[in-house]
Amino acid sequence: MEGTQHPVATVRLVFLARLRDALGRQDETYPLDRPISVGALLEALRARGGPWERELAAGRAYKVAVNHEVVAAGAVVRPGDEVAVFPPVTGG
Amino acid sequence: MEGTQHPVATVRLVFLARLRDALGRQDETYPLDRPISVGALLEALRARGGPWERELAAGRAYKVAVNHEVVAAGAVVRPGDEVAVFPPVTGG
Amino acid sequence: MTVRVQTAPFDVEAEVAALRGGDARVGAVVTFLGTVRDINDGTAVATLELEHYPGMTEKALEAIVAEAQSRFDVYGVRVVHRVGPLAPTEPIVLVAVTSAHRADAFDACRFVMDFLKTRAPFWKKERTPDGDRWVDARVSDDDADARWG
Amino acid sequence: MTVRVQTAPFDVEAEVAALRGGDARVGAVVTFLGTVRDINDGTAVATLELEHYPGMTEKALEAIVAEAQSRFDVYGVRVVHRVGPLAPTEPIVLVAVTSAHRADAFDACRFVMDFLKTRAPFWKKERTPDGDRWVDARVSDDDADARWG
Repeated sequence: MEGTQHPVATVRLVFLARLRDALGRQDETYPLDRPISVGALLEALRARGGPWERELAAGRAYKVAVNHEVVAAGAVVRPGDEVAVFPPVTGG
Repeated sequence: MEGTQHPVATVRLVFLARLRDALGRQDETYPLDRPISVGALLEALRARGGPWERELAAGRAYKVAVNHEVVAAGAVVRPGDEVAVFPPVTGG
Repeated sequence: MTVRVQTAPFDVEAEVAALRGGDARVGAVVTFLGTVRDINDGTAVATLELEHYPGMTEKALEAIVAEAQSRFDVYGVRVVHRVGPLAPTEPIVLVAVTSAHRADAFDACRFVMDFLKTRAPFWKKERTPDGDRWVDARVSDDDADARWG
Repeated sequence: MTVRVQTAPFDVEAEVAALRGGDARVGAVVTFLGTVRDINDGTAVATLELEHYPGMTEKALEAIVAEAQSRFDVYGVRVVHRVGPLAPTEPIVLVAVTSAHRADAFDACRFVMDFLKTRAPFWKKERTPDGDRWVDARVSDDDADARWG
């Protein structure tokens, strides 16, 4: 039903644990009016420089979930989605 | 120390679980004034006939413990020992 | 006392608390609780009667615990086994193990149960609608024991 | 509710009783309790801080439980995981499993813990004498996960 009455032109980004500390924010509303790949979104975030470039570099160990499902770089992010970026899990 | 002051000329026989029911007794004091093998003791018990011959027949599944240790037919029983005969365990 | 045989019920929480003993090296506690089923091999069971061989049974359980402690990296092992009449859903046996990490705690708890089932002198009699019957040893328990080599 | 994430302590006895629910088909109850150690990788730990990702964490735990229920012959599986600050010796996670027989109960409980450690979105931060530090993922946990193929 999303988008039929009130078109959404953003995604919600969520940063967890060590990455939240390193990037200095817990979440943000990010403008997005068309589907893009996770890889393209990460590239856009890295372009912010500083900790973004460092923490989200290709060789770093982190994961991305779209709408609570862990995905690979080729997955698609659509307006209205929730995208989370987090380090490897260390629970239990 | 056993036997130095009061020489023992018996062993205690213990029958457990299904074998106790089948043999009609829980324990008995059995005369024994010299070491014999477990096999020889079982042979003497089988010679009682009836349930003894049937339940302690060579092909039946039962075990013998001497002083709380499970042993084979070649083990030695000495005066003063406790000899238990019981079916395979079914605990827990 | 790491090993006990008793007719009285046991308190799992109290046993586990005593075993943990506030030890902050412990990261993993695995417990096995065996309970009376109302069906065994397709037969309805009203009451189970558990018998042991006083003296030998305690020694056998202590030997099983000592073997587990030598094979696995664990801090504490506790075994409490009930005897006497037991109704369906009643606890029969508790095995609790503490360790720094979960792999040793799981291995040791399972090892103790597998050996307990095949080595410890306990015998079960079932009271069924068709009368009493002694439970036969299970082949699958011998298989479980053989896993440990 | 078979899966819960909460800051409050949990009552192991009450959780297990609810899971057993007086079901006389149950013959085996295996529980894993994870507790805070005061030493991790050689460093003294004063307090652990556990974080989760609300929504995704619960879904991940439910998926792990569903997978365990499809792989093993179990009646019930319950997972309670705490978040927030936790002191040494405090319980972090409880996994409880009921089954007719012990093999499935042990397998399912261990499976859930191995997958929980590697798949469930939880992160630990340790407060040590040298300051706070996020805990790194353990290679041994990935190995344990790989065991299940």
